[in-house]
Amino acid sequence: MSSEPLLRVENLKTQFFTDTGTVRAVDGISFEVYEGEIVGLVGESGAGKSVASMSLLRLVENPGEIVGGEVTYKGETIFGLEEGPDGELRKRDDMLSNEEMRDRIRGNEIAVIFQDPMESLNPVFTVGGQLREFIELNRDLSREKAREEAVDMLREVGIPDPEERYEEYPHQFSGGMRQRVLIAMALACEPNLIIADEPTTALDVTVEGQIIDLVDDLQEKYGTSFIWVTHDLGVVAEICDRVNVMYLGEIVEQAPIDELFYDTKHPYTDALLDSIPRPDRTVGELDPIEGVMPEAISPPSGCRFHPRCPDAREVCRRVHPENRVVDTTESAEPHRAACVKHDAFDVGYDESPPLEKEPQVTSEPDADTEAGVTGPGPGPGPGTGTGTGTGPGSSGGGGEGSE
Amino acid sequence: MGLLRYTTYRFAQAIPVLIGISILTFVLANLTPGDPVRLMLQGVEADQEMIEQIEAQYGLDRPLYERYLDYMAGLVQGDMGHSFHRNRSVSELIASRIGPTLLLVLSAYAFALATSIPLGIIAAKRRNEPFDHVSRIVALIGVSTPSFWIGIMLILIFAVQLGWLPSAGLVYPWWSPETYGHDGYVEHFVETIRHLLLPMIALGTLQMATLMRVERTQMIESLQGEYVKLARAYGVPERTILRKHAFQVAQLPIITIVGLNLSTALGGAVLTEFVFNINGLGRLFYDAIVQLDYQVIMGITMIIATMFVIGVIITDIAYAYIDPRVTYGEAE
Amino acid sequence: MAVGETQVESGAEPATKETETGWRNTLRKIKQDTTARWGLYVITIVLAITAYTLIDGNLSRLTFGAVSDFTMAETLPIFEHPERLPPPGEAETNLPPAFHADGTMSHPLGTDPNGRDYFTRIVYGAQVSVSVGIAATFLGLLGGTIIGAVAGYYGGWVDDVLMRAIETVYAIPPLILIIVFTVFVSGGSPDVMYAIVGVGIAFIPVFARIIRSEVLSVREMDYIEAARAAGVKDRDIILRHVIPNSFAPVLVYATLQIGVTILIVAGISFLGFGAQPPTPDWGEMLNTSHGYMHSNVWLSIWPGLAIMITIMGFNLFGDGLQDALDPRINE
Amino acid sequence: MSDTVQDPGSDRDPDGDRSVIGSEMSGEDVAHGETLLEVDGLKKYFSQESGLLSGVSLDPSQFPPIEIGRNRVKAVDDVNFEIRRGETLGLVGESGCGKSTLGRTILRLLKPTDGNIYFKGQDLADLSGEALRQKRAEIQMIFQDPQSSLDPRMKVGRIIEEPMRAHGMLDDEGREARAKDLLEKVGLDSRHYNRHPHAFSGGQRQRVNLARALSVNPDFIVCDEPVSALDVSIQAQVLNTMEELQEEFGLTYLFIAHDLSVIRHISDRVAVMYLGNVVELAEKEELFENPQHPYTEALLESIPVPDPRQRDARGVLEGEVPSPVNPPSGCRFRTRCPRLIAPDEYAWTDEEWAHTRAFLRAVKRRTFEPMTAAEIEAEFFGGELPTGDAGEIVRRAIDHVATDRGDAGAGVGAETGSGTETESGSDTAGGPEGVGHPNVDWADATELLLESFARQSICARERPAYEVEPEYGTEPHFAACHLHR
Repeated sequence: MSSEPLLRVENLKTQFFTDTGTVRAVDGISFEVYEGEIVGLVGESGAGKSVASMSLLRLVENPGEIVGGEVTYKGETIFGLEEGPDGELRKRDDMLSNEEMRDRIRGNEIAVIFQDPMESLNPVFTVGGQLREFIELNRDLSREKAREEAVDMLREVGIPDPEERYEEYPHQFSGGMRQRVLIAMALACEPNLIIADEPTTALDVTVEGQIIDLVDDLQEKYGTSFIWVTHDLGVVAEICDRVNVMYLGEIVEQAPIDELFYDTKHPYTDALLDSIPRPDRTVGELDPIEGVMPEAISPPSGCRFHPRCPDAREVCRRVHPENRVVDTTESAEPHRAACVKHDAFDVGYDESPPLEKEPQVTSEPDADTEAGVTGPGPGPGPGTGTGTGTGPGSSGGGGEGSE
Repeated sequence: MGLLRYTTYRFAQAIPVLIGISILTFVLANLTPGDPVRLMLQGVEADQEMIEQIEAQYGLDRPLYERYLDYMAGLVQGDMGHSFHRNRSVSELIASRIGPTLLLVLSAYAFALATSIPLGIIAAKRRNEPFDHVSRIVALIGVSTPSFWIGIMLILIFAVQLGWLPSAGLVYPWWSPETYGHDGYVEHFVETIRHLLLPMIALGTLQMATLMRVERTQMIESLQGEYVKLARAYGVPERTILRKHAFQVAQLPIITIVGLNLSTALGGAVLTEFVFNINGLGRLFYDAIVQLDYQVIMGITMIIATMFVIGVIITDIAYAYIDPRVTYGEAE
Repeated sequence: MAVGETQVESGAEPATKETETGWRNTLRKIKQDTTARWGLYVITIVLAITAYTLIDGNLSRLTFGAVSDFTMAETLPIFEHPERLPPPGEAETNLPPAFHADGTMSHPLGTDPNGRDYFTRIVYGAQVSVSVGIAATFLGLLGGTIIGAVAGYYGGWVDDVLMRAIETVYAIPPLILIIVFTVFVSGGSPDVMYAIVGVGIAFIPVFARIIRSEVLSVREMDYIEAARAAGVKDRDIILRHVIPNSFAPVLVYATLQIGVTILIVAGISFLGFGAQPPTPDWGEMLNTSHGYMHSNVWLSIWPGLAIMITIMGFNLFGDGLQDALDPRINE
Repeated sequence: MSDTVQDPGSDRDPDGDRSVIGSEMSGEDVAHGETLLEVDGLKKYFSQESGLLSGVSLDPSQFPPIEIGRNRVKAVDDVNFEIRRGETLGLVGESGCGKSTLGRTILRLLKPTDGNIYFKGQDLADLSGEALRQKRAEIQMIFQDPQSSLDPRMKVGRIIEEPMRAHGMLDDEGREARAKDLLEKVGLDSRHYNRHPHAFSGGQRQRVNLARALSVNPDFIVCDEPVSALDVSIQAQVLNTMEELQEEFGLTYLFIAHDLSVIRHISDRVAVMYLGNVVELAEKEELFENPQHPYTEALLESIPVPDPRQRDARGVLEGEVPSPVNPPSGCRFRTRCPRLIAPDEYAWTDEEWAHTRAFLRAVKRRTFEPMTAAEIEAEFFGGELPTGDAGEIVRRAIDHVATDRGDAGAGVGAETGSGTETESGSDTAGGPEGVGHPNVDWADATELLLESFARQSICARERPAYEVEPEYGTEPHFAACHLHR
């Protein structure tokens, strides 16, 4: 691992400005990606991991906007703000322009693999044509060269009979095969970093296994770095070198893979590990995390996990812990966690009385966040609206026509 | 191979529909209370003997199903009956009138497509910007205004007030310039266009407005697709995304709409021909209705319905040709 | 199993959650939507005028018998009777509108070739156009709902047969079908009532297709299967689940379809196969004015504007409703 | 109020007694541990098209140009098992294996093509109409999608009461009381009675689903992926509730899932499905610790284990699932099986067969670039072809695909074109020749190898069904694999 990271993210903040308020989807996350490693970004749905990964490419869609922090890639500023003469924050001069992002970064330096292989390919173009277009664009190859490269890449990712299948359309491919095509797209552009956003979630286990193996092999061969976004701790354990655990827009724990599983420092990670059934051994009783993750529109005061945390004390309600080094591994890598129970935080956790909690066995409570915002601290506005699923489950999209 | 098979299949599928239409028109024409002959003879002095004679000539004294089978037998041979008022065969009449109607409808479609698609795309790209608002208002007016009134207004402005364009009739490009006393083909062409312009806009405005709205929505939806996101993430320029990635997918519903809207366009042709005094099928239909010339009415209804069915089939085939996901040969 | 205090209750959620249904939500969204609001204003005004003229005409008939042509219009200073021809020579014919140099304020939109007040005729014209539009759409909706729901829910050969029949009707352009129907069924003397039935029939296919595709998508929902698995009877499933859930998009479509209906009915009247003179109807007025295109331009302008504004109202409202009900936009 | 068959709570005070929801049975009762449901030779085929002329298609290339298709998807094909009262049978498989169809067919939401479903001794496959509807009080279902399984326009109370209403159970007040009671049972609050589903989160909706299923006091619940749409932490909450309810009411579950971890947690016995067949069925510990079918093994090895110290212990299954329209003969897994049995016709060493098998698959899937014969031999056979007849056939196949050989030996390939089974399944594209190499003939090589070897194997000729001695527990262990012959 070289000392200079390939990608450095510092205090990145991305917010969505909606009618009902500002959603702090990503709220000050920092991490690095070094050359040749696979970094995991783990969390449940709503944790902000996908938004975070799209922010790295400056591809956040309206009404979302990156509002703070700094993203540096190979010394170039992908995003950065500075204070202008009138005290206003403005974009730094050395920040890459939109054209530079498009021509130099997206695709040829940082490529992505999306979650949904069924929707990510354009249904009316041939698979080969789409692959060829991206190669042509990002590697400055002629049409013929790009085509050859595309066929080679299809073979490389294990698509049988690539010459034939080059001419076929996405609907003629199975989900696993489409995901291979997306991987081929990412690799064919020869980027240094690939952001894989839940690339195996939509796939069956055996196909997932095939894909993970494929990525493992190819990563070794090409030395590409990966940011692997997922909710599945099994996949993380399988493939990642280092892991960032996200909860409600923040990174709560950051550690090398082995330490994360065997020397867990944050209660959320701990609870997550305890709540999943295991394929390799029979677990008698699952120990679920109480409640549901509150919405990012009005996060709890203090530590955002405190309402669901088994170790929560009074101080957790008041103090908002930043992600801090709490331990160092044998290989001198830092192990960070955002939990005040560690000595690195000296805020009087041990003396603080435990939080009184209501008995809430299995209901997914949504009110515990406001169970009592008694303490001072930067508490958000009143109550959180949680427990609501999505909008009125309208059958939707009427009209005619199938397809 | 697949496409050919699909085409055969679609045309085969149309046969029952066409039979259905013939039954429907036949039943409608015979729904009339009382005697169709008396209806036809309204305003004509006729004695009982003459009525009976006509009844026998039209076979009206025989049961309905026999008459229908006769009519069908004729239809298959291209015989659509006889016009009582004009004393000509219906097929002949229709053949002489179909040209102007086709010219009108096709040019209206050309006008609608040429304007709606670029406008719709720009509106989608500049969603919620002034251009979008203006084009949406134009489209709204377009779908809310009767085509015949647009025709009247156009005549009032461009023919009556300004005197720039003729207010009635068409110049048929397939007739020789001499027929009109035109001085060569250039003038013939110019005159054709000058006559066509107002009716084309009158009939095409509704189509333009409908297509523009659909194009805009489809483009907006397509631009939100995952594949567009992917293209962006791979550094594809916005212009290419708009013209290629998003556009190609957004076209598919437009094709379907174009086919289905033929129904409105053919109906609208009746009104437009009435306003602009064009001697097409629509005008013939109007006259036949006024005269209750019922074999002509049936003939025109059959022909217009057939034109619509063929139009829909053509767009279906075009769709199947463009969309790789359509599997030929399977129903629906 | 201990059941603790449940937390959903505790203040986090506004009380409206208790009762807010899809409909209420929709209404709220319509109120927020400028487009829908404007449409609603136009529709309200047009409907108010229609209601007024209907009450006016019928009241006078109730009070004074059908023969009497006395109406409230005459008791109120604003309106004259829309149909009654003034005695020859008494009224000025072909007066231009008030803003014109030759116009007078007593006839804001001028008079027609018979000397009748054009403003009154335009106002009364709403009655035929709007009521025909709504009645015919309702007829089509009713027929289409029955056919579409049956075809969609049962599927199989029932669906096949019904859909082929629907396709047949659909293949004849509505305007043609309605004219043929109206003229033949009326035995050569067309009238508004025949037009309503004709339009209703012509629009059954449109509604049947929409309803069917809605029913098909609702039928795939798990809650329908859940109801079947629970042993709920077919009839109850259709009544309690399928129809309520497939109706919302249809309602939007019906609103937009009212505009189309008015458009078509105007066309039929314009050709002379709908409302007959002296009934004041916008389409019929355009037919009459067609002959005066060179002598009195104004006669052709007002009815067309009236049609356009009315249809725009329904279209605006329909568009707003559609946005409010579209889950994709709600996200 | 009517006195229907299943109406245990009718004459009790709905508020006072917990056992309102208790499960006491009437009539033909089945004791705990006895067979509650038995599925025997169950088949469910779907025709791909529907409508008046379904299956009839035009084909101008033949005369008469009409084709009556028998393209039926064999979603469930000859499945046998039993479920005992009070147990949870896990049914696991990948998407498209037919597990959901099986669940729905057992519930009689789909009409079985063939076979019997004995529930308490009565054949559900025979029932229809009103008799079937009445029977539904005893069997319920929980759906996968928390969004679409609750009618968005109905209040939660009404949703829970609907099954009771359908079966004439209790009066209005009784139903309301019971619905409220059930809401608390499943971990919600009785005050939620008047809410609409959209006010609930995914996990809460699944609880409402549970309450609805429990309302008519069923004996048996088919759970179709009930937790797969939920986040991991919520998953555990719902699973725990389901277990508690099972214990309290003596419920029997058929638990359908694709997630082996969930299956391992909740099941007593587990059935593994592949392409419409149950390939293995055993007690949970036995199945997970001592899998006897190569597919089960592959499945277990594929799951990523949440333990970074257990990496690289995975084997990966090759290829894709063939089409269920025309599934492979014999053992359906044989086209992908890493342990496909050698055909007896030839004398093989294990190594020779392993090489040939790998070569066969590579040719079938066209996974390698055309190269010279020597290169192929080196790559797949370590330079040594099998001996005897088998070696001769392999040599001919290599001739077909090698770039430096002519089109020698076109013999076998041509004459075997009649085989209707899609051995190649969806693995191969139907193209004629390898592009760019005129003398490479993939199709002939594939056909030759498949015909000579794969279709001669016992795996292709006989459908396997064996009982294996269990290592864990005492329950019989069923494994559909010829390795146990």
